[in-house]
Amino acid sequence: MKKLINEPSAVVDEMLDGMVSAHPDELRRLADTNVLVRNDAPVSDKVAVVSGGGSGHEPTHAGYLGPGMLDGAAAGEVFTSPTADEISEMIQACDSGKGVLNVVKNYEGDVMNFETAGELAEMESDVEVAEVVVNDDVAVEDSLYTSGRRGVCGTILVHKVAGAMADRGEELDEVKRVAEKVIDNVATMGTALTSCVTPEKGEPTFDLAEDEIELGIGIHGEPGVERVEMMSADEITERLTEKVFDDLSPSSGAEVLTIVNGMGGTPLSELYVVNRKLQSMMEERDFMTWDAWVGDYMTSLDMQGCSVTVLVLDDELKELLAHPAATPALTVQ
Amino acid sequence: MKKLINEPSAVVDEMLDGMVSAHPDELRRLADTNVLVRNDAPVSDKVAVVSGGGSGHEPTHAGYLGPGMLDGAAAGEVFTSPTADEISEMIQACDSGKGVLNVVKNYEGDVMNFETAGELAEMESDVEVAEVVVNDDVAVEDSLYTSGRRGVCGTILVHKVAGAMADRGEELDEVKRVAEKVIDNVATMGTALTSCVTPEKGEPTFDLAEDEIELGIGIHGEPGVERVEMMSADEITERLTEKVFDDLSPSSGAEVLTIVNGMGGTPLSELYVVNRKLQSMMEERDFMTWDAWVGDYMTSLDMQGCSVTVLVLDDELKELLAHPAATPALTVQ
Amino acid sequence: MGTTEQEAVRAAVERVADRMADEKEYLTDLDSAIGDADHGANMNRGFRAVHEKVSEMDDAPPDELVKTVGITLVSEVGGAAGPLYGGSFMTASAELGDGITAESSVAFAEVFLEKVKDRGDAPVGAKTMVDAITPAVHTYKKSIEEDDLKPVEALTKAVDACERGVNFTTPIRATKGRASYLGWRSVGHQDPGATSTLFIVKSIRETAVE
Amino acid sequence: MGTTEQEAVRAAVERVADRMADEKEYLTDLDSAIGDADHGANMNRGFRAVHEKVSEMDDAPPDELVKTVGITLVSEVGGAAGPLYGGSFMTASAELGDGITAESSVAFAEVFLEKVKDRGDAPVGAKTMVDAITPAVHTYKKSIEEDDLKPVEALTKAVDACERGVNFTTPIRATKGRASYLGWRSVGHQDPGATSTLFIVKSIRETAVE
Ligand SMILES: Nc1ncnc2c1ncn2[C@@H]1O[C@H](COP(=O)(O)OP(=O)(O)O)[C@@H](O)[C@H]1O
Ligand SMILES: Nc1ncnc2c1ncn2[C@@H]1O[C@H](COP(=O)(O)OP(=O)(O)O)[C@@H](O)[C@H]1O
Ligand SMILES: [Mg+2]
Ligand SMILES: [Mg+2]
Ligand SMILES: [Mg+2]
Ligand SMILES: [Mg+2]
Repeated sequence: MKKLINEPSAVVDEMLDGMVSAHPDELRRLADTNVLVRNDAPVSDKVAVVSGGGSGHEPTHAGYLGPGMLDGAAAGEVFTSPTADEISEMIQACDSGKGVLNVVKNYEGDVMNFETAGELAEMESDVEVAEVVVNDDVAVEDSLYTSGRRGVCGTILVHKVAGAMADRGEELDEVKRVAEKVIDNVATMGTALTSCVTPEKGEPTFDLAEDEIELGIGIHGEPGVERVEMMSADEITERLTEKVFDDLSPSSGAEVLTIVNGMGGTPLSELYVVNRKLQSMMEERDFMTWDAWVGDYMTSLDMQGCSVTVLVLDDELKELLAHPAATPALTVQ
Repeated sequence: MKKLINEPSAVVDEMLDGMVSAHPDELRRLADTNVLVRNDAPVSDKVAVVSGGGSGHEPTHAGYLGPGMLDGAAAGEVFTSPTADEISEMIQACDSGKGVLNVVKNYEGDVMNFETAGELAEMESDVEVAEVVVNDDVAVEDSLYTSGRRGVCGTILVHKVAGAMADRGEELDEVKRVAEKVIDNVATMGTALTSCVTPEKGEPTFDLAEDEIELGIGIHGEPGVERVEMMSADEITERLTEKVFDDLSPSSGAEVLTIVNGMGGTPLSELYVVNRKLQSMMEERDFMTWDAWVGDYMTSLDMQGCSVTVLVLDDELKELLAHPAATPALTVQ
Repeated sequence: MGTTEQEAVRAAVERVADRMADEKEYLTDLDSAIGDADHGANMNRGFRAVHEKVSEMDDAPPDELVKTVGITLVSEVGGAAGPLYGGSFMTASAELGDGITAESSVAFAEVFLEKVKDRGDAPVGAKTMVDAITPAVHTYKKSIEEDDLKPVEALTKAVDACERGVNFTTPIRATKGRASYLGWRSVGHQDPGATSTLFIVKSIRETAVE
Repeated sequence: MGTTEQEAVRAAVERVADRMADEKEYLTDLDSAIGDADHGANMNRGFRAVHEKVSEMDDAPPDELVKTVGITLVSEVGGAAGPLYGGSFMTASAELGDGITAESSVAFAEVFLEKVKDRGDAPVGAKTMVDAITPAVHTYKKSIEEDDLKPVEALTKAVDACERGVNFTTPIRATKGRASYLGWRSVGHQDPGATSTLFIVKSIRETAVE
């Protein structure tokens, strides 16, 4: 394993410092924590929208800090959720008195730590905390026999929409309502061509032969739900998108936002090849692409692969998606 | 090799289609060519700034099409410069009567094809064509015994500055003047931790052992100027940045823009680790970072590694860098 | 330096910390197969911090020490294991307020198990640490209360029980934790969290034997 | 279907195209070592297109055919090789206006060489195709003009000369083209462009022999 790092155990710390030094006017780090917040937090008279989770998904989470999106982002170790005490500090640092919405990706570690953090924060101050749990990954069956669907790339859209609603000055329950609307209407499915290599382990998390890929992966280097033979980009796109459509079953003529998300190690050129097929599938089925995002939004370190996300829109969501945002990783004008 | 592609020979064509379908309102493709232009080209009463080169450097070049940056981008095959006839079509499609500036990266293939194209264009219409050649790569000695320094990541800054000047309505010679000012004040040095894999060859261009890296690479998967033992991120950053400083020798207190550019396969987290060290070197030497960019701007497919770019600023350059730009890969508000 | 009970807690902590350092890669390998390859790093980071904290607490009573173990794990481990282990040590520590006796250790064990199940909402058979903690706690309680064994002997039985719990996780399908995402592909792999539980129980027994 | 001269040009083109297809990987491997691993793909793409274009041109005189070879290479190959080979075929084709004779072929060869040197600004010894073209052209000219050899014999000598030029590129340092970026590390590697020149000259000779 070769990585542009110093000590593996220092990666998160040094990355956060490097991020702040790239955006000194926009971001700051809470002392002695792995929490970054908007420099102007708490923003007065505004509901705060915060998130967090393991590191290794950059630009998620701190890349989405800024006007129109997140107020705070708590970073855990690589692929490990942040600890409850730091999440609690973040909540308190971002609260302007109007309450805080935690955007949590469904996975037990994050959920448990955010819950504990909410309790801590409410004990220590009188902040009002609400929470939404994103579970857009359609690879995993949502049944009694699993811990539910994972939260993956669709989370970015929750940040965007909830952040816009908060930016408009709306109340906590309204911000939560639109976040849940996104959660109800978004679905994602991903594939890995290669495993990622974590700094600590220094080796691939799983082995994939030259002619194999994993379908239905999460974002933590876990293997997916199925190992299949390597296919063409068009075939892969079909497999991913069909599953997403099955879940959402948008009606003909529906307006949607699509994301082709890179897992970190895949060149942008390949993501555009996938987008080409995705958009031709949209046309065939008579869905209207209102906006198409292509890039690295929610990654797994250096993994090669991608995910396809579809969000079914209504007028309110379109308005909120078009609301200005100015963050290191996403700008909407 | 596993890639999200269909036929290796179709990658460029399909990528361009996928790009247009992601930005249908902003970009269009000139029929039967690999040229993308701003949808509203030719923009009346404005000097056009165009560029191009081999593919495999995404988001370069077409990612920088849009108000405040490029009017046209000609894509060659992967790592192969575009052909003169297509460059010539681009020039003619973008000219509003105020002339066209070709931004060429120094490398004989590009230079020869752009020269031929300029001649063709001037033969076929009365477009006025000017050209600047970017050669920011300080890895290669500029001497009688080489074909000169390569044009690499600093090219983005030429696009930005020349594009802003054109957007202001200035004349061709003025647009060219500021482009040359950037070229005179920018330097870059890069490193590869791994080789890239081209779709056609399907294997690494060069072999690197687990404990070796290449210093002084270009952006075409060529080996660098030196193979050294793997080092820490801080050491690598020092090696790259020292060389850049040596070349520019900015005076103490100088204001600069820095770029930590990913080569395509390196996670953003690692680039931030590099930026941390870079910014602490800037402080030590008493240079003022006016802006720090971190991300994938000029890539080599899936190569892991990075480059460090420094541009020494004056008031005019700062103004032009701050001028609004709205392109798929870079937004300045 | 302090009572035997304080010493015992500190010794156990040191033993666990050493064990986690030794088994870091093994735990991470187990987590690679059905999780995200960090359980070894998580547990090692957590108990290294616990060891440091606890070494500095010269005069604290055993329940304070154990509470600190919990608080430190919560704020150092993260992930699923952090709140599960940490929260349970924190809550269960209250049972040791009057010292470590046969009875109080049983109470501690019971509350610990309860708290894990509460937080994680995992039943037995979900292929988690619950499958290792449950037999260990049940056997310990029964050995003390019904069989009148001494704590050391009961711990020996508990280790054996815990080991069976760990082995039991291998052939079953995960329905909780990251491994559940794998569905049937999780069958055939040993659960990392159950395994780290075994290392903890073993370390406690070894300390008690001394 | 056309004159012998037209046939000869078409046959040569087909032979070159076949050769480039066969040697695609070899050329790319050479370019991997000191360039960017695309020379095989470039030449193959270019001559496949040339072959198609030329096959469709039923009645064109030889100079038109050769000009088309050049234009097609310019618009299909890109890179350094595109304008160098393409531009030179285009310009030199004018020398064949009165048909392909011993004299006109010498003139063609001379203009071809001149044009490559002009465009690329590379002297002999810069480790480029110039090192292969120069000996081939010099030897061809001398064989015809001084030694009064027949074109086929002169071509055989030219192939031999060209081969020496190719071999000469290996032990020298590149000062032009991508390989120059490698500095001394380019020593010991054969130049891909010189090698593709040899394939072209060989194919022309083989066509002439038939
Ligand atoms: N809901 C749960 N209830 C009980 N134990 C759980 C639960 N979820 C996960 N675990 C345990 O946690 C272990 C994984 O811990 P760790 O790898 O540190 O955290 P993460 O899964 O967040 O990466 C699993 O092997 C399992 O034993
Ligand atoms: N300035 C030059 N003059 C003559 N030949 C050159 C020059 N630059 C490059 N070449 C030739 O072109 C060959 C490379 O061609 P190719 O790989 O197709 O283009 P690129 O270098 O653009 O990838 C080199 O091996 C060399 O023979
Ligand atoms: Mg984890
Ligand atoms: Mg090339
Ligand atoms: Mg884990
Ligand atoms: Mg080449």
